Amino acid sequence: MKQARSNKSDTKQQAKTSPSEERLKEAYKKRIGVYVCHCGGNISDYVDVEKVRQAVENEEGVFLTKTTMFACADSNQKEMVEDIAAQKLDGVVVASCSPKLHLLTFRAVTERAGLNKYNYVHANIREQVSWAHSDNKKGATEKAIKIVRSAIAKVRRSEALEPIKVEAAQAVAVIGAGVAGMKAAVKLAKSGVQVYLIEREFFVGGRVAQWDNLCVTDETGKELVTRLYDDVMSHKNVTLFTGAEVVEKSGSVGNFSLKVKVTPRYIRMQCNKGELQKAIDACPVEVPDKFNFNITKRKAIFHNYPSEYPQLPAIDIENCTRCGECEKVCSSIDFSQKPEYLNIKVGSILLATGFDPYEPQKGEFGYGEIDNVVTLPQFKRIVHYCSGDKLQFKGRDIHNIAYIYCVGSRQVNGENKYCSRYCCTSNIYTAIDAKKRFKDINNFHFNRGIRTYGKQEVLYDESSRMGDIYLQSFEDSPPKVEVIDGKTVVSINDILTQDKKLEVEADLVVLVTGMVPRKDNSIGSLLKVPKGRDKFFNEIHMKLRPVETVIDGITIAGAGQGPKNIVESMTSALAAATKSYTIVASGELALEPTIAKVSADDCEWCGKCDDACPYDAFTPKEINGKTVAVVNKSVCKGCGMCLPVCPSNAIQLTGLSDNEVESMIDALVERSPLPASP
Amino acid sequence: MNSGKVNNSVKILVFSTEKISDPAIDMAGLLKLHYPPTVYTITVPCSSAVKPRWIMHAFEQGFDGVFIAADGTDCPYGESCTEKTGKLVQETQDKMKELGMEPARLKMAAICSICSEPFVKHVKSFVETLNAKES
Amino acid sequence: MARINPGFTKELKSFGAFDVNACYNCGNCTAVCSLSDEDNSFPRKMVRLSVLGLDGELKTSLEPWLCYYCGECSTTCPRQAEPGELMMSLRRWLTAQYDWTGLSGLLYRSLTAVITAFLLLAAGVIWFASVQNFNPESLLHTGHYFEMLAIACVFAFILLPNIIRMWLLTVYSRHKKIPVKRYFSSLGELFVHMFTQKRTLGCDDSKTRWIEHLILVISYLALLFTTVFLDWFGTDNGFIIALGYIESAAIFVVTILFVAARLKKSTEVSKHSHPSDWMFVVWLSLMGLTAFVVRLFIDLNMLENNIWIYIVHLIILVQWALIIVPFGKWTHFLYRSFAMWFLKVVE
Amino acid sequence: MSEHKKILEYDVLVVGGGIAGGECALNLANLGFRVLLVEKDLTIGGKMIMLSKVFPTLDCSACITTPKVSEIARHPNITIFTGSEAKKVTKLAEHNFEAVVVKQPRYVNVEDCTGCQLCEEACPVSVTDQYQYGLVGRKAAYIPFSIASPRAAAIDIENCTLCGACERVCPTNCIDFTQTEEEYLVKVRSVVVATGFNLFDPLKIPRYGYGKFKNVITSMQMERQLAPTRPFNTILRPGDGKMPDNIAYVLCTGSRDKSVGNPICSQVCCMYSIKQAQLLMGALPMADVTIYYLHIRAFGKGFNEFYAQAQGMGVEFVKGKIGKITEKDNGNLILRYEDIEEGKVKEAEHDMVVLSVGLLANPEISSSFTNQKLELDPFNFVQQTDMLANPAKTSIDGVFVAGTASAPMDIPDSILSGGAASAQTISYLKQAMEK
Repeated sequence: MKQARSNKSDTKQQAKTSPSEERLKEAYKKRIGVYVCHCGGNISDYVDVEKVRQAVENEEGVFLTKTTMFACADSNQKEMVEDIAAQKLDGVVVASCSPKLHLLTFRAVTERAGLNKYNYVHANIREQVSWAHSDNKKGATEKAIKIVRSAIAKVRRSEALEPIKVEAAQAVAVIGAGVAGMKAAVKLAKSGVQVYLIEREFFVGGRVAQWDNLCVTDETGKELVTRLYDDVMSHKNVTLFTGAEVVEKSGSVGNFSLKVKVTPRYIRMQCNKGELQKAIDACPVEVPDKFNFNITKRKAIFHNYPSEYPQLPAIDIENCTRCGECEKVCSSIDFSQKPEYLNIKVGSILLATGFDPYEPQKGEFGYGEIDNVVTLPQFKRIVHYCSGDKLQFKGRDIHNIAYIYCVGSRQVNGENKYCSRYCCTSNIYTAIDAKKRFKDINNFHFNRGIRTYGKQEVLYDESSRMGDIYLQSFEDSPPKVEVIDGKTVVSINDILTQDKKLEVEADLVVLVTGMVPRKDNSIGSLLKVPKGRDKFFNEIHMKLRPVETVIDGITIAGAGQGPKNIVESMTSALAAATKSYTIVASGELALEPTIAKVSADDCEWCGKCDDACPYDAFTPKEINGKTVAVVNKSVCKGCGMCLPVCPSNAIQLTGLSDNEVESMIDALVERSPLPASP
Repeated sequence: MNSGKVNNSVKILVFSTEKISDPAIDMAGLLKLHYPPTVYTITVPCSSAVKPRWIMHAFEQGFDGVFIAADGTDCPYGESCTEKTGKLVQETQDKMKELGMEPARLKMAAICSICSEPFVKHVKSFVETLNAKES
Repeated sequence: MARINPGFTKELKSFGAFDVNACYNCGNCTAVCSLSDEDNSFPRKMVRLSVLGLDGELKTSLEPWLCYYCGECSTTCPRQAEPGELMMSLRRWLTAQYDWTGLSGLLYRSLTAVITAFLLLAAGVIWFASVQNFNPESLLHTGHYFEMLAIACVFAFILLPNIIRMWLLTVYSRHKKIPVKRYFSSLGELFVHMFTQKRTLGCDDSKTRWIEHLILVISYLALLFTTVFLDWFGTDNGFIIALGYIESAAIFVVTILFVAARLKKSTEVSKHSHPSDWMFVVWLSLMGLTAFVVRLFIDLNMLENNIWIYIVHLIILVQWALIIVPFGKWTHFLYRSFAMWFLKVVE
Repeated sequence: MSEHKKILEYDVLVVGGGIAGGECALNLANLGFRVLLVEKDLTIGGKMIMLSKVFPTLDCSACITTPKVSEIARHPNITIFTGSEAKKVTKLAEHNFEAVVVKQPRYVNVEDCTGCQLCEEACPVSVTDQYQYGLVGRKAAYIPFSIASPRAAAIDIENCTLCGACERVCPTNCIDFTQTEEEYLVKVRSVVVATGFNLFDPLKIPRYGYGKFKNVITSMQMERQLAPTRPFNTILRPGDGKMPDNIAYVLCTGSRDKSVGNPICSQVCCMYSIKQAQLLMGALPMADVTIYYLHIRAFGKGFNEFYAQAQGMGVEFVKGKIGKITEKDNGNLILRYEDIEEGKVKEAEHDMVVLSVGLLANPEISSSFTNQKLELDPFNFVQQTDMLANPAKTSIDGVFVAGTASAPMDIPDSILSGGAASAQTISYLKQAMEK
């Protein structure tokens, strides 16, 4: 690093020195261009961009420094291309936002200018400087200078590299056969790739299968599921696994290997329908029916509803007592079936695992304590099971229904700070439906501000016009549910009526529960898909790459990413399918050339790198009479776990060599970047 | 250089990981959670890729502290990451002791992809510890 | 703690309100209303109480009488909940609440009842005329006495008790201890509003409406005075005769304008017409017209041969005096003025 | 079809070069389909490129749009026609559409223009700048705005006096007054409609005084004042150039309002107002910002947290719709509203009022379809005929819809919708290949 300082004044003096310095000198020959971005004020409001430019313009090898309003704008990109050609630049630094946003943008620019894209280094002076230190402009400017200097140090030593080309399996695993997953599967299959659709439950359709009329087309959930299922089954490119879970994953983008465990149904495929019904009738075990949110019971041999897809019941082996009653009446029962394990190879994984409805805590608005307090999903099933013109629950006629909104969403004390997006509309739609179907229904909506965004507003209007009553409170004074003289009474301080305390005697209290991430997140943990602040799967960038995750090759869709209604889930499923398809379409992928390199001179095969490597990328090989480690380029993922374990420091990681890292460190502690004011 | 002003200018080098802790540090900026500007990051693919010699180099060159923002269990390269990172930190600290350096100048904590607030808390308390050590 | 009664809007709808449930409580109506102020913010509050069915509170409210229905709130209502029409219906509903006989409510809600009552009264008058052998002199004479008697009785037995009931509900029930002196010191409000409808001037719409109303009220009260106390149909005094002509003509002209507006539905006010609104303007108009014609016939000495003109006038008069005045929209004029007085008293 | 029309062939015609159309075009082009992107305006990037920062992450809008726009502009599989409209679209058969695209003359040779702005300096004619939403003026020879794509001059022929000053100074001689309207006959296999939305015109609510009171502006005008390519270097009230210190936001201006014919919620106004409030508090630390709202629609990922953040920063939220606005002599404004929580009419004085205008449909495109009807929904947006299972499907097979052409939506949803439209278009095109 000392050179850096002395070189500042005079370059040509640095000629005859030691071999390692010779190498440095080589690096110093680079003609480097530095662009410092204002980001339209995002950076320049806190960082003195011009000072940064001045501070680095005399750095060794820097031939060009510019500030720009938007480095990423087309006009600046063009200018960069021209500069690189005109100034014969062979190293470029852009100091702007996080590399997560625009590293690829600028690599593409350098590539267009005929420069190797790995001779480009990105300096993050927005997320990690101007925004993080908006309270300290001087400190921010100093930090920005050092970061740009360390980027310059790195680019000096950068090498021209070629991406590693690998074959990509032209197959995609879609996990979750709800509506989003099925839609994505169909779309992918139609585009011409092999699709493995993996569903954990025995039946497809996910949450939508549980709903009746869907907002706003009035198509029922079953009908929509049927439509998508038919589409899925009609396509030869889709293989559907039900009762299946991914239990192991290896490999990475282009070549994921998944191990899928398929739980048996204990019923033979070719079976007699009449006998199966007898078997269901014969089963003596009764357990709460999860499909109906536990408001009804089902047998241990079950389907969710008649004509559920696939149209073959399953035996819930955890609850089955093996009493054998079913076997007596049905010849298709087969307890000898064993779980199967399948290995599949895919180029990309599309996660569409959906959501769980929020489960209120015991005593939350009387839930679990007062017997006529139910959740919205339960209410939908209650409405489903009521025939005729009377709405009944537990044998009692229902007239006054109190709906309490934002249960589990927008929590003041709880963890869920987010709005669940779909519940206002879903509840109002269900309330209208109930009012239309049943006699003498009065709906009372205890809300915190109705959020029927967009066209859904017309439902709010319709329900108001039908006489539904809306009562509103703020987050900090929620309504109360109490039993008074054997009657369930809901009361609220209504801000629409000058904070007057109002009450309703409710025959049924419906807790409008929001969406929460799936309780069982084993697939998320297995695939290492990061979660956001709301604990749902997180995309890379909401606007730039809204369906991709930081794990290359894994895309996300549907409500697993955050609350969404059906249309929004479908839209995201299609968008995610397009991304997954783009990954595998050409059958070939260009991967980052970041891999480990072993110096044969220094290596004395000890096997520690082999132990450390999670991918078995190292093999011992005889070279010039000694055993050294050799890296299998197509297997190495460039994680670097081998780096610290090598006793002879024989391993270097591309782009992160000792030389590069140490020179960056040097630049970061270098002299005070701001010249003392004269 | 090391003798520089004491007032809150302890220099910290953070090794953060591209996919896990980097997003969290970026988000700290997005949320305008402030921390001292003398905290610098170098991005590595996985926290278990940090070579002890880099850490030692940082101390030699004048960094007061090195913080490894580890992937924890979120590491996309494998479960072993945490353990390996822990081991390399341990070894480095041992070496530091040998050289008569304060091992507390090297710190490690798991920073998940949304751990912006924990990150800021960690670096702030790290700065305090280092300040206390220095004075 | 108040219990919500969602059925109440059904009752209000029978008094003419509609779509009031559509309200989403944005407060636009209250904000655009130039008569609404910090102390009396309406109509949204009234809409809200109606939707919730808190009729106890509505019954004791004076706000509905403070509205002069310019229609701005309804035109600009983002939900088309017709707050202006709700205020109108509330006035009808309140009239029914004040009325001890219960006939107001019945007549507002049932068109059949109204028509039956009108027909019965018409038949009664015709029967009475036939008993009098259609003698013009005695008919005019009894007609004149009937007017006096009717005014006295309607006022004494119906309007006065109803106003007392109104006072009990809106003033006494809420503010028990008000010094009597206050009633006297604020009495001016009553007369100013009764005769000038001053408050309408606060409305944003054109001043013509106020002038029309002013002309109508003055003409109506003057005609009442002219016929009852100056015995217009019986006098020979040229000045009185001329005065009567002007008054009746003014009534006729202004009411015809009103009818035309209601037919055209040109303004928000005239968009929705309840039967009681039609009846009020049409009968007032007919009163003016028939009174004018009767006096004209007297002056041209044609009444003797055309006594039916007078009988028609008498029928209209009787219907007016016995139905519209005690139970119909006429009372609004009275309650409104009293409301202004009461408001001043409770201030 | 007439002889002199130029005939072009593509796989897909994308109408509208905003963020949704752009995303869709890029997806298609990346998979090898040839796309013609037709944009009515002089630049692609739609409304998004005009915005300041975007909720809920507060990253700059230009940082997302400009790289996308330049990627689109560069893509070998995408041809862009700016200043052009798809006039007649005829479906001849499945996978066979014919469209007449009319390109208005720009009077500038885009290929030769370097964007040097000399013509701008030379032009003697000043008119109001539509790209700054009337806040400032521009010349008749002008570059739309600094990050426009293409960044090339154009002549506003309606206001041009044909004085020739620009021609004389242009170093590349790219100004060409002989250009005329050109018609192209475009043969494509599928069409994507991404024509976006129109902003509500607050002149329709006279009681808010927009156009009459100078310090009442629209949210888009405020957006321009906050944007990096802003007309002034700070936030000013147009009446007297004073820095405002007490700003009011009037939500639901033209949304959720049947009295102006738009019953639906515009979905973005709450959030963009909250965002602007946060930005204002950053730009003018002493300023008070009050948001008058009906219901805060903070429904998306991170939105509710963003709303809470604004409350924490001290943005005032008042429940109540503004009834009317009056102006004082000093240009300040009196807002009359009912404070719903208290149930009382109140009047508040602010020195600047921002009307958070809603999103309306832009139904013009439907009349371009000749032999089959592109159906619209009751609110004049393009009807999604199989909303639940195929959100981009329209009443015409092979015509897909993306972005706000089908409903009001925010930027992430528009981008996803662009992705969905491309997915359905690909399926449709693949179907043809199989045959």
